[in-house]
Amino acid sequence: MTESLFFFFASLTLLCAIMVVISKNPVFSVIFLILTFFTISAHYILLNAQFLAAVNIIVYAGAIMVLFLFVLMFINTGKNVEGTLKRNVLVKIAGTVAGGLLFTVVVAALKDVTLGNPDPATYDSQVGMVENLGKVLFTKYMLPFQLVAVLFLVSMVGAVMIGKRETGEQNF
Amino acid sequence: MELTNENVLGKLIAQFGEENIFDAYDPDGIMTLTTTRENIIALIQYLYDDKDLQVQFLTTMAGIHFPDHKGRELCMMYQLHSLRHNYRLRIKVFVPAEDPVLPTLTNIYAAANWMEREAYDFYGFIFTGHPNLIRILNIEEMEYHPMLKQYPLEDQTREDKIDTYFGR
Amino acid sequence: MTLSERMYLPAIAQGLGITIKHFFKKKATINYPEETRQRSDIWRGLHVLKRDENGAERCTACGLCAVACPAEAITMTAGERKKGEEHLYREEKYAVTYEVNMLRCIFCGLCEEACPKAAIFLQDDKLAPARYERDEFIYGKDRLVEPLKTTETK
Amino acid sequence: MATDNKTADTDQLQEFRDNRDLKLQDKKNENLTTLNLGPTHPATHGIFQNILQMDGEVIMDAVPTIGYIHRAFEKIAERRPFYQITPLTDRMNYCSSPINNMGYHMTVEKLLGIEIPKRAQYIRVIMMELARISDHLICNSILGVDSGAFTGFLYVMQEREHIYDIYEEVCGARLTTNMGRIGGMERDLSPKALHLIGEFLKRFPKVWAEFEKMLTRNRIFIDRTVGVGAITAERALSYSFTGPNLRATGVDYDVRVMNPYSSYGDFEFEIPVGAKGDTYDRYLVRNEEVWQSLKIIEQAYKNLPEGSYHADAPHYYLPPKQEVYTSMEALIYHFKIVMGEIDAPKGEVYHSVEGGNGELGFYLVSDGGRTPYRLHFRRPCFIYYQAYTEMIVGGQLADAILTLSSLNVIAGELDA
Amino acid sequence: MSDLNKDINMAEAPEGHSGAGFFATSFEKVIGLARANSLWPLPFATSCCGIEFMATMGATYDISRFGSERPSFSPRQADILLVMGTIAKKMGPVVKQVYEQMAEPRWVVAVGACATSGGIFDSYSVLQGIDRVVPVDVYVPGCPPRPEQILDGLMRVQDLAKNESLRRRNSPEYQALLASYNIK
Amino acid sequence: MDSVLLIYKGIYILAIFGISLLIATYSTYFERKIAAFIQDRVGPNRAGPMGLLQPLADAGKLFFKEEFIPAKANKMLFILGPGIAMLVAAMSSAVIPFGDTLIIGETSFDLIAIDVNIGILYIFGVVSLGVYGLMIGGWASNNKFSLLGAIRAASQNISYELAMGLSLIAVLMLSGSLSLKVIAEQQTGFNWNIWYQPLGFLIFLICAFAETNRTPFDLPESEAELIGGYHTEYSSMKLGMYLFAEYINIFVVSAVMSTLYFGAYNFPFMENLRNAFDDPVLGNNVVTIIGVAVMFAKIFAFIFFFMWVRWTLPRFRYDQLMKLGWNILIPLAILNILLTGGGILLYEYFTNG
Repeated sequence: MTESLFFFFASLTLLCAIMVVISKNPVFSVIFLILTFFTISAHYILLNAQFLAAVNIIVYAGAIMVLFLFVLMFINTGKNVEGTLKRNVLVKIAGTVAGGLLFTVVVAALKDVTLGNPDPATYDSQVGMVENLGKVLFTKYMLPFQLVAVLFLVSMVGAVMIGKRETGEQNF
Repeated sequence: MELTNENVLGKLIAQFGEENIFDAYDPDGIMTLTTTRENIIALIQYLYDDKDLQVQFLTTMAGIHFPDHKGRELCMMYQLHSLRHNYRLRIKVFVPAEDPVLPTLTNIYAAANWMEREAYDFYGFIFTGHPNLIRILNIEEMEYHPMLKQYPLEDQTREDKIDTYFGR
Repeated sequence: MTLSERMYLPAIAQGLGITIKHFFKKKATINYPEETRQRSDIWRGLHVLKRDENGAERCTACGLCAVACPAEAITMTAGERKKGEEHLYREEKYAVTYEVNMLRCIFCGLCEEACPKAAIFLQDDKLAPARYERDEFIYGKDRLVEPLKTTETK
Repeated sequence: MATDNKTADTDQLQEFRDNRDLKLQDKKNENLTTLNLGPTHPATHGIFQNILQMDGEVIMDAVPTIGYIHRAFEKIAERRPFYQITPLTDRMNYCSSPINNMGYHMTVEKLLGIEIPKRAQYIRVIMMELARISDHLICNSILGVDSGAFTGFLYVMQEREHIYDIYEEVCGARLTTNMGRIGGMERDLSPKALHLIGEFLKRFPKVWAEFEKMLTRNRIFIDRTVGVGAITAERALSYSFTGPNLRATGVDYDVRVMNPYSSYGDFEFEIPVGAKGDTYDRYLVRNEEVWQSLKIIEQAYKNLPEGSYHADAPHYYLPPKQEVYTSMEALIYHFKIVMGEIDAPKGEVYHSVEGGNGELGFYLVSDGGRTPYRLHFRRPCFIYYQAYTEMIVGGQLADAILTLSSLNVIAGELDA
Repeated sequence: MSDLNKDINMAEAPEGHSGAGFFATSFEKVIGLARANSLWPLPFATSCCGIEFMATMGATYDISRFGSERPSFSPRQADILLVMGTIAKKMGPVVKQVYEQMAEPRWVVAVGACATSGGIFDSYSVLQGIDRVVPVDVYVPGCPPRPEQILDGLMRVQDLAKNESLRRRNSPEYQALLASYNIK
Repeated sequence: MDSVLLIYKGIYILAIFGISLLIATYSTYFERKIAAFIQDRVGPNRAGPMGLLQPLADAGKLFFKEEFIPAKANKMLFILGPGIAMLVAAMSSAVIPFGDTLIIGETSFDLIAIDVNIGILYIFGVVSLGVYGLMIGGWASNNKFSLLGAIRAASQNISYELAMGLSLIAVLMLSGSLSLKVIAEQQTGFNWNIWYQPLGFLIFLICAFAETNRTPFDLPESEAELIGGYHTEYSSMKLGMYLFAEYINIFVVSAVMSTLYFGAYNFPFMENLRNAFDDPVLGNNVVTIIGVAVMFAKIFAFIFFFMWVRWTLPRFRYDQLMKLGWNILIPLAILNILLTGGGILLYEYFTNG
């Protein structure tokens, strides 16, 4: 069951990812990207990492992609984007070369990989749960976590300040 | 200075001369005088700038058509108001129907913009120097100026009126 | 703005208070068509051509109402009263046809005011009804003249 | 009064202006979108079109088009006898028809030289002030509707129904009143009408206070309106603003005081003025004017003099119906007046009244015929609307809509 | 609550054969009833009649009793086009355009003297009745009509809606009507 | 999971879905009635007794109205938009605990569809997706008003999600769990979170208004400015779905607020009531059933509040709305987190010595 689900989601992920690239309309690209995030979240759930799945959706699908779409809508107003991309020979050659290189790298990387076989006896199914995640973050990765937290706070304060400046008042 | 019709008229005649300020009378307590189109802007500007008068409010502008007055068929009436002294006066300019050209007032009063467009629309006055002299109320395609007396109230060419019963 | 006004909430609470007060208030709605609103006695409603106390039509087709009508909604043709029609028409002249175009009519009441014979009235208790066809709005004498019996009761 | 310290802070206005200037500097940004506002946009109430050049939500330029309900009032007026023009004036500013009616009647009376008895004048004052109230009611409550608060509108609409009841009792119609005649009123105030006015005076202040409570000090509303669509006194005068919109900029010009007509001199009232000429000031000025109108009505209602309700002018004023039926002389006058053959003198008059929206002027040229030779209406809305572009540029779309409602531009008057 | 409703005519249940737990009626009638009780108006208010429409929406007359209080200013969502006020020649094409944008089923009510016939404004600039540009279903006379009359007009439209075939817009008569107005 | 529970879950999910649809349908009716009552009117009263069939009439009409796809619109996305809005709205009620457990025989039935341990995040994630429906629909209509509405919706939702999330964190700090079920269970009796988190609740409430696009935050569809915003071009049932989604969202948000801050199905003196019965099973079931009623009463109270506010307040302007979100609510929410953290520290300091 799990395995077939995995293959289903994996193929769906790949399909959506390919559609992101080959869609002519950027809005469709964004929508397929969102679908890709969903399928990836499905993978997380299969891995019993519900927290990551939810956060993935909230952050990527719920916020970042909204911004993408937002920007696209602004650019796209009334204009037909399809066909404006120039497809001359040089672009095609560059694309082929880059794609080939990427393929080589992936093959090279995967050549030596052996699939890990988790031992069912010692496998902890709760590893992806919120509690464990929290414990790891607050013990092993305490310093980076705190640094990131400070970074986020700074950026949020910055955002608020930027918002304030627009009103014409002087800040600082 | 208390503004009365007499002293204002005296002041204006002293400034512009008898030949440019004429036909002054007051039909309803508001002094009405006539000037020429060469002097109209200068006159209104003078009224605007003068420290004693301060006539700085354009109440309204109205065209009038007198088909029987040969050579001066079209009349433009400017009604001005001095808010400081609560004094109103009315200035008329007559122009011939075949040459309905007047200088624009938009440089003194912003309000004159649409009033002049309306006068153009209704009577066909041409205001030289007007920034955007196009029809305002009627459709652009209209071929005549409907307020001229020779045109009937109803559009003669139209076919959309089917009430055969009515009309005097 | 005072501090409390700056905080949004007091004014919002006040507004909410007012609206909830109205929530429980008696409703002002009149359930038309089951109930009708009281109209004033001089309301200018649908036209009627009056009869006199003997049941004869008052209108003499003088045409003043048509002249007074700013919308030009009234037309009539006058006719001479024949012998034996005295009980039908009050004066020697009468309106053979009398038509009001209810679509054009603006119910200004000038016709009523112009009538020297107290013949045309805008009644307060009837309104011109909505209809489907344009032709139905030419009200002829058949619909304008007051029915006979109401004169006695009124 | 709008000038007291109750008004919102001036720094908010300054902020708005700075902001606008800042944004206008970016005007070189070529990425403007064109937005067609109207002619059937819900916020345009009547019908006018604005083609806006927008940068995001900010309006960079606006091209107004009007004339969508041009009805040729002035031309029709040249073809109708004097008394048939009253119904036309109803339909100009239909929110305050009685003021238009009375204004026109006073103009003709001025031409004919008729003196109106005090009682008729007082009745006129009551009716005109009621009309002003109903005009301001609509304007201010629609301002609420356009800012999203629908409910206050329905509260005051109920009061407007009561004003309509009074109209109905006086003239027999609700909206297009055709009230009064040349030479006075068409009938005296009935006891029921007097009773209704008394009731109205008692009930209305509560409703209006409630309406004010809902909006005036609500910060959302203040934020939406302060600094929005502001115009300076100089520009407003240059645009020939009058009425509440001019008074909101701080100029205390009111025809009722400057050129008192219809015994306005007898009454005690104040002219509220604003300071900044923005939407909020216009709203406050109108609110306060409603209170002042109430004061005037109260005085006129209390001191309503005895006497005739029309002038003694048999040549112009229709004789009583009863006399028409009986006396030959009255019948002749009746015919002459209805046929429009009154002996109007040659001449020209200008008369203006303080309409719901500002100085409503009538310029009447008579050549002695049965119809006016030329009747020009000075329509305040026509004048306001041309300043609209200047007032909304630099603001946001939402500002433009509130500015329009607070200017109270009524299409029927705008397009004539 | 109950006393508010005591004198109100309910929308009548469609005629059908009612038996024990059995109620058959033609589907069209049900939909017709639904349509009749949910007529969203597009108030095309240009002048005075628009003010009376406000009164109709107001508490005293309350058009919402008929399920029509949601004014749809977007023509796509509206069911009846209420043309209220003078339509000048300049405005005529706009009315037509709005009508074309409306989704079927659509009805048009011409409210007031100006919209129905031009009324007092028999002048060069005013369209003498909107039935010159769009097909009108119901005429409401008056200048302006009282709110009662506007509600009357609305009830006439309800009658139309109740008795109309679902496939009205496919009928050849309707197509011919639209074609006569030059509406695609 | 044994088959009884599986079948039960299926039935329960369907029931919850049905209930949310029903509530959304009748919300339209109550909205109209409440609006009418607030405005001294009587509201719809001619379709059925007291107008109760009004929503059905609307639905019937919308179903049989002409489908209209604007000529230049992107057809697929145009249809997709309302679909997404509806789907997302309907998905979100799955993790809300509408009641405690019912015990029938040996089996106990949880009155919650899916008790995931990240319930709050689930709702948060799903609700944040709702904006796609509006954005895609608004964009695909190829109408400038719709586009403006879509853009407003997007920026508004993103901005207010932040403050909403931050205000939630304070609740999570108190409860120590992401599961709505756990959070509900913690607030037994009268021990509701609102007493500890008044500021947080206020922020959440405001953000809830913004997330559901209700007045005073109904900018995406403001009638006066945008003629309906993103749904300007929609007719027939596609419009109906947008309107529907809005009401389902209100229902869900009300349920979430009752769960998070107003003790979900808990009510005062419930323990006393439970102990008053001799039979613990019966006591439990009675309390549960009353609890469900209490939960729905709270939800309806919130729905009523939403409508009450809608018919009272004017709406914000776009920039003011953003300012409120970023400059006021977010700092307040951060402050609330700090206060909550401090409070917890103090409490622990005093209780543990």
